[in-house]
Amino acid sequence: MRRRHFSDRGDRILDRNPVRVGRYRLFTRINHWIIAASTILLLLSGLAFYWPSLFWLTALFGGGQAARWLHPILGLVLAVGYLLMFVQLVARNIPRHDDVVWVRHIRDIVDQNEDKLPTLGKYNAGQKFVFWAMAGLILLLLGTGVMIWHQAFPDLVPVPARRWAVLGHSVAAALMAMTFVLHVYAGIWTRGTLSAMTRGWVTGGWAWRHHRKWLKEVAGRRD
Amino acid sequence: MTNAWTDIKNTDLAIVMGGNAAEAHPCGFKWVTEAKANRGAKLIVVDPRFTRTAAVADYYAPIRPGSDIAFLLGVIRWCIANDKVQWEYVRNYTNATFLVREDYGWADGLFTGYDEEARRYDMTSWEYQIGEDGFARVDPAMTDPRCVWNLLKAHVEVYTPDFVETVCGTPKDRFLKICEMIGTCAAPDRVMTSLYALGWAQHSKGAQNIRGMAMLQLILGNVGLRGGGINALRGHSNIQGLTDIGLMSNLIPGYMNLPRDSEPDFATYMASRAFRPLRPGQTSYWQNYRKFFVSFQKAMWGGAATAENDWAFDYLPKLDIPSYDILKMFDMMAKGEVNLYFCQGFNPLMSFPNRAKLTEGLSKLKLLVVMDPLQTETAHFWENHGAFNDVDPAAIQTEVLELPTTCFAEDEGALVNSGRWLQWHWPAATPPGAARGDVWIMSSIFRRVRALYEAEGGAFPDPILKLSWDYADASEPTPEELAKEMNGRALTDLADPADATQILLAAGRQLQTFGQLRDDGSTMCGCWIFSGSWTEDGNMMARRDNSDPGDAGMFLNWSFAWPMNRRILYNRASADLAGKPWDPARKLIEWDGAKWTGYDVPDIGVTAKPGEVMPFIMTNEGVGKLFSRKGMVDGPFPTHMEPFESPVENLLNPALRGNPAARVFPEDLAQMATGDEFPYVGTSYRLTEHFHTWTKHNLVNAALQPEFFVEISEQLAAEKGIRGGQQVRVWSKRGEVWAKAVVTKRIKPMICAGKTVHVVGIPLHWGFTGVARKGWGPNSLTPFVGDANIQTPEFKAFLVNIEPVEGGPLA
Amino acid sequence: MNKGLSRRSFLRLAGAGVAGTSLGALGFGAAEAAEVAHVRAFRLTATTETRNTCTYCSVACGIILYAKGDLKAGETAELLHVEGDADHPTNRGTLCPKGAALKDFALSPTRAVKPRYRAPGGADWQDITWDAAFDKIARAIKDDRDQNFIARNDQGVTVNRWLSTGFLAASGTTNESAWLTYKTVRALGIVGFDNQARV
Amino acid sequence: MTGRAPEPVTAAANPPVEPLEANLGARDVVRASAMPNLPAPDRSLTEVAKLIDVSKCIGCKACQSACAEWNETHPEIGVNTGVYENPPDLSAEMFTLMRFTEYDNPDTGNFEWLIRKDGCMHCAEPGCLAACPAPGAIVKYSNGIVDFIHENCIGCGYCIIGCPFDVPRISPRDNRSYKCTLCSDRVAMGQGPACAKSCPTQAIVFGTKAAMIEHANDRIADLKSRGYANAGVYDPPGVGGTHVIYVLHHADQPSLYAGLPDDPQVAATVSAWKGANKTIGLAAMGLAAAGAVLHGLFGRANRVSAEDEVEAQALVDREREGDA
Repeated sequence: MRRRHFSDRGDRILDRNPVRVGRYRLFTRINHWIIAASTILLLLSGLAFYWPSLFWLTALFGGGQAARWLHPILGLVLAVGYLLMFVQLVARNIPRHDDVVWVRHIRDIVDQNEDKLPTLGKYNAGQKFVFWAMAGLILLLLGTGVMIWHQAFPDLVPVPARRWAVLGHSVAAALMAMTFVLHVYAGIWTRGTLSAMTRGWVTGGWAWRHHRKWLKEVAGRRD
Repeated sequence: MTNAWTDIKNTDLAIVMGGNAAEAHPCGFKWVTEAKANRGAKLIVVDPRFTRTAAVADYYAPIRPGSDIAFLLGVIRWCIANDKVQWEYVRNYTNATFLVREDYGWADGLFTGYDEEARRYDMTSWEYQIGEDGFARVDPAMTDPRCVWNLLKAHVEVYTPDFVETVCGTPKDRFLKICEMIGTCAAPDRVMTSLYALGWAQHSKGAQNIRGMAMLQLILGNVGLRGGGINALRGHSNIQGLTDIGLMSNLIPGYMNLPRDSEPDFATYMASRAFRPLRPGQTSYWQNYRKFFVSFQKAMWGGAATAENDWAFDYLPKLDIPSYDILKMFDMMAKGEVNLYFCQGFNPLMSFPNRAKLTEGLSKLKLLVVMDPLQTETAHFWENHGAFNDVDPAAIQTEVLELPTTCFAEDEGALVNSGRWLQWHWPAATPPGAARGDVWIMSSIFRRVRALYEAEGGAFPDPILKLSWDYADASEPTPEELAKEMNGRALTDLADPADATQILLAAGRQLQTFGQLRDDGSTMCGCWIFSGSWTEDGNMMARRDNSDPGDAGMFLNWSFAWPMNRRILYNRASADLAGKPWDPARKLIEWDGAKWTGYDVPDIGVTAKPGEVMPFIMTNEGVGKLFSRKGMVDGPFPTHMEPFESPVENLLNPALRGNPAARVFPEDLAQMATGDEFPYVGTSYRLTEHFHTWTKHNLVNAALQPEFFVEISEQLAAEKGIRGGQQVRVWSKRGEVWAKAVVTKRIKPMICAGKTVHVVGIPLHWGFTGVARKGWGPNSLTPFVGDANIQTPEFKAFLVNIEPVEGGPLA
Repeated sequence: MNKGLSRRSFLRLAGAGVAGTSLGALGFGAAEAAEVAHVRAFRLTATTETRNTCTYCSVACGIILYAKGDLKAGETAELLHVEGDADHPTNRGTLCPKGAALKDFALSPTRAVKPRYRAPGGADWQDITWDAAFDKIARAIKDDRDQNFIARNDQGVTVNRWLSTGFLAASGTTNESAWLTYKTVRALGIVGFDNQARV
Repeated sequence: MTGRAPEPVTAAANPPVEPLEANLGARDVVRASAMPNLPAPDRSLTEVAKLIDVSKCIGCKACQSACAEWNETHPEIGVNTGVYENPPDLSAEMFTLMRFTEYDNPDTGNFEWLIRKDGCMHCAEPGCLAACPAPGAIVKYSNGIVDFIHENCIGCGYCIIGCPFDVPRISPRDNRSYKCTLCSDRVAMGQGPACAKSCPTQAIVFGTKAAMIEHANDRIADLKSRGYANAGVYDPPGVGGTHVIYVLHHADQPSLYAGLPDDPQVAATVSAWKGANKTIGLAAMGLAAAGAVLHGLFGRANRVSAEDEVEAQALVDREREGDA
């Protein structure tokens, strides 16, 4: 068996005419959407605590008290979900030299001159950024969140530490929200991406255009 | 209290010694705070522990438990040596000038007349020189070496500051600073008040501790004045009332006494009681004893008390010993000599010393009847609660009845406070469950007993069958009926002795004052000192006019104070010999040329001329007693005595142990320890969060102080390896307890007679019933001995040992 | 009487101004009305007040008992609250930590609420009626007194005392019940009689 | 209703039993948590204050007892941990607590037992209110009382984070935050707080803030005459002053008294969190979202072209064949 560099084990050429490439298996997709859902709910409830005029969002959860106890539980769901995701995706998200070149040409991406860029494996540097940013921010949010999770850990850390924690939590949350926007927008702007997480496959053209090395490796694989 | 709570605001200096007013009487202590805030008064605290009273004191000094007499006599010595004496007061208002018999004396810690075998003094020599006129001889110049003043000077000579430091452990500089502060109050316009409680009383020489302060107050001229006096801060809400009504072994209401075996008939009984004055022209109020007594007998037995049967004199029991107080009764119980015992709102198992002996006694009863609003340890003494009450129920044959009673919120009547105010209260709540009032319970029991005697006859039934029971509802007399009975009323029309045609009080009318009592059976009165409390004008105890003319703190129209609504006892002494107030700013009463007027009810005949009748009308002398003559069984002056259990010997006489005149039962003496076996001084006390063993039944107070603890110094803790919050075992020769340790800077080791003395503080609020955590009281440890005069147990100074414990009963 | 006040009254806090934020302007709408800003309804409204004296120490603070129901009117009354009487000259409304919690004393879970009997050697209480308890006590008194009453001492002096039964009286009780207790105890010839004056 | 309750002037009065209209309510709220643009009330009550004179305090805990009784809380029956503090700390069932400090005064050689009643200080600039995310869960009335409206409380614990005095506590029973209300219900009826009414030595007094400052100055003069040169009032400016103020014998060292903050402020972290961070964070999020939306609307989507598909198919075919 050839060593894989740019693809994951489950990635498959599903059809050759037209080409459809399996990108995410069902488990990964469910995992993703759990993360997505918990992130959205966390954002909504978090924003309610964060900004007074959004407090009405707590009504979505059955009121302030419910939002308050749900938020950290959702946080745990997100953290566990992301941990699973992390294990699945980390290998293809290790930064490589290509990523540096890619980032240097970030304008060309926006201008859709992808020909000027190096061909890529399963993920581009932007995706890898989202992956690592999310990982770091979730870790930070988890840590600080536990410190201010009063109901479960009322006396875990002294009040001054909690003050730092709540500040860190809110900064991290804002950054995560922005990362989230970036991720969602990139997924929409880059047409053809969404199906990877909905149906699990992308078209060959999409793969050719954005992740040619990945496509090449998947196509060449016999395992 | 000679004075009232509200009067404390008038003081210049409050000394809290032998008590802990801020913790035990916070709302009364308020008036010390007021005096401090409003007139710059100072507060001194002398206590083995730095208490919460000390926390707000201007000056604090430590003292070894049980050494107060040395301290007080040291202050008296200092005052005399430094001319801090209110001379005019001392000369005129005390017995300083009285000459004492030549054969009176003191040596080696003992007064003349001591019988070691009997542990008793023959008091014959403690007497004045009586002149041929029958009056005591006096020397107004106070030069005669036999005058009380010179005897006192000689008596206190040994109590130098060094002696005080050696005995009391009080640093000399602190002692001298306190002497100076106290000394300022010898000035006629400066007044000190003494606030004390069981910290002085609960010693084998408790009464002498208090006398020490009373003498000091007389020397400073502070008795009878606003902001002065000698103030016993009494514990229970109606302890004063129960004492007034004589619910003690030897008392008859109004501080009269039961007859003794040596007084077989009424005439003999009266002969030794109607005290005649010892100085010409004086008013010894006890000359009226016969009126009080006959009226009392009429209240008890009505028509059955007649002149012919000496007013039913024989219906009263006689005493063969001074008293069958509770210590004596429990001693008899332990010997199997008691069959029935009633505890009405009293929890002796947690209140009296040597709990093991108490349990033994209760276990030998046939029947124990407990009437209480709470489930007391006494009622449950037969229950096994592990280490907390380690008994075998099967081995205890005592029958027990637990009868639920009402509490304050559900009953009506009067309580007498420490300042002798009789205050009426009204019920607000329905009693819980089957709880009933004490009056109904006692009536029900008595009426059943009476019915049995009616039906069956029996031992001397007359006092039972003929007991006056003149109530509308015989099954439950009303508070109003009972209060009126105590106040007294005319049984026949009372004619004016000066003019027989004038009726002073018609038959059936309530007495206005005890001055209307007669000794011919024409008046009845349950408690003469309460006369005036429920008159024809109604219930004086329910009065609620809180106006205070002159801002004097007297409140004469608020409730009723005995005697005669007087708020400060001996208030005649607030004015000089001519009747002018010592301090015009502190006017209480003054002579206006024809009569006494002022803010308080004069404690003297309203028209008794100044200079003729002396201020202390309850004494035979008419003056305050520096030398107590035959009033105290353990000496006419206080003298330093060690506690029965003491880490040091009596420096005056190493052969003496405890109070040489105190009654101590042989079995108990055998259980007294020495400092070699038990090196640390235990002392018991109350905490402000709790009231005795009551409030541990109360959720809030149980939360404020949940668990039994003992307090020790950091030094003792280090020596013993005890950490704060750790479990310790404390034991004495009589028992052991387990407690949490509170290690504190508030208790510091003292050096006494060259030895380091450590104090172990043991609060008294826990037991094995209630809602707080189970614990013990100091009474598991304390010795079974009481004061020589009043039988208050020696709870404040005893010997213990202490050790840290892992995994004890509290773990 | 206003029974409504015995419950919490909810007063709406005006929601105006809440919408004036940037996101509010973006059309997320006025915040859900922050519904209440209220002060707890006053607990003592429409209760019965009764003057009483603290049952603990001898300062004898004036207290006011607040009850639901009026005992004087023959109603069942339940103690709700106890507070110091500001008119009282001694305490002027103040109370110590015991006095302030007097209600919890009256309502203690470990109050004695029914007569109970413990038989010799018994391990448990048994319920007993008042009548049966009194009969037992009266019989015990009669028998013991008849057996142990001392009419005369060794010298032949009439002493009329009864030593084998003792009585401890309550210094938390009223003068009036103390007087009735005194009468009955002394009439029986009991001298083993005492109260808490020594402790 | 038989009339309007008066404004309270002192703690020493007997509570009314007749129905009176409360003299404190929603219309007196000047600030409320998470409601930044509250309209100003149409009347302004006199500022009140509770003065705690530490030098008069005997540590009897009557205030704790009266507080529990009035507020019908049930402090736990704990254990003795070697100190007098019981319950061991403030809790949702114990709004006030005596804290005891044993102090050997190095200047005088005297031992001092410093006893301080701890509890809500009713800050003019309440950190709890600033931190609270629930609209109307914490309000400040024009008389200075800071009160928790439990119906609005979500139990997040941010008030604990915001408080410079470590006072609020979340109840494990109902997950709502509790603290001293300064007996707002009593004040509304013209009464002083239960603790002040009960305080045996009147170490706790209650009245208008001006009167309390005046009273404090009298007390300070008395203390100075007794040798406490540094006696003073504790009304910390860092939180805009408080409506619970202390008289301290050692006002130069507040932290002697069981860690009373020497110079309490709403913590910089809390200010940052509730201030710049909130604005910047939301702005950044908003900009990101708005940017994405705008770019989405006006930008050209990155689409896969038909050539891409062809190339892909060619590549796959090539790879597969190459292997074969």
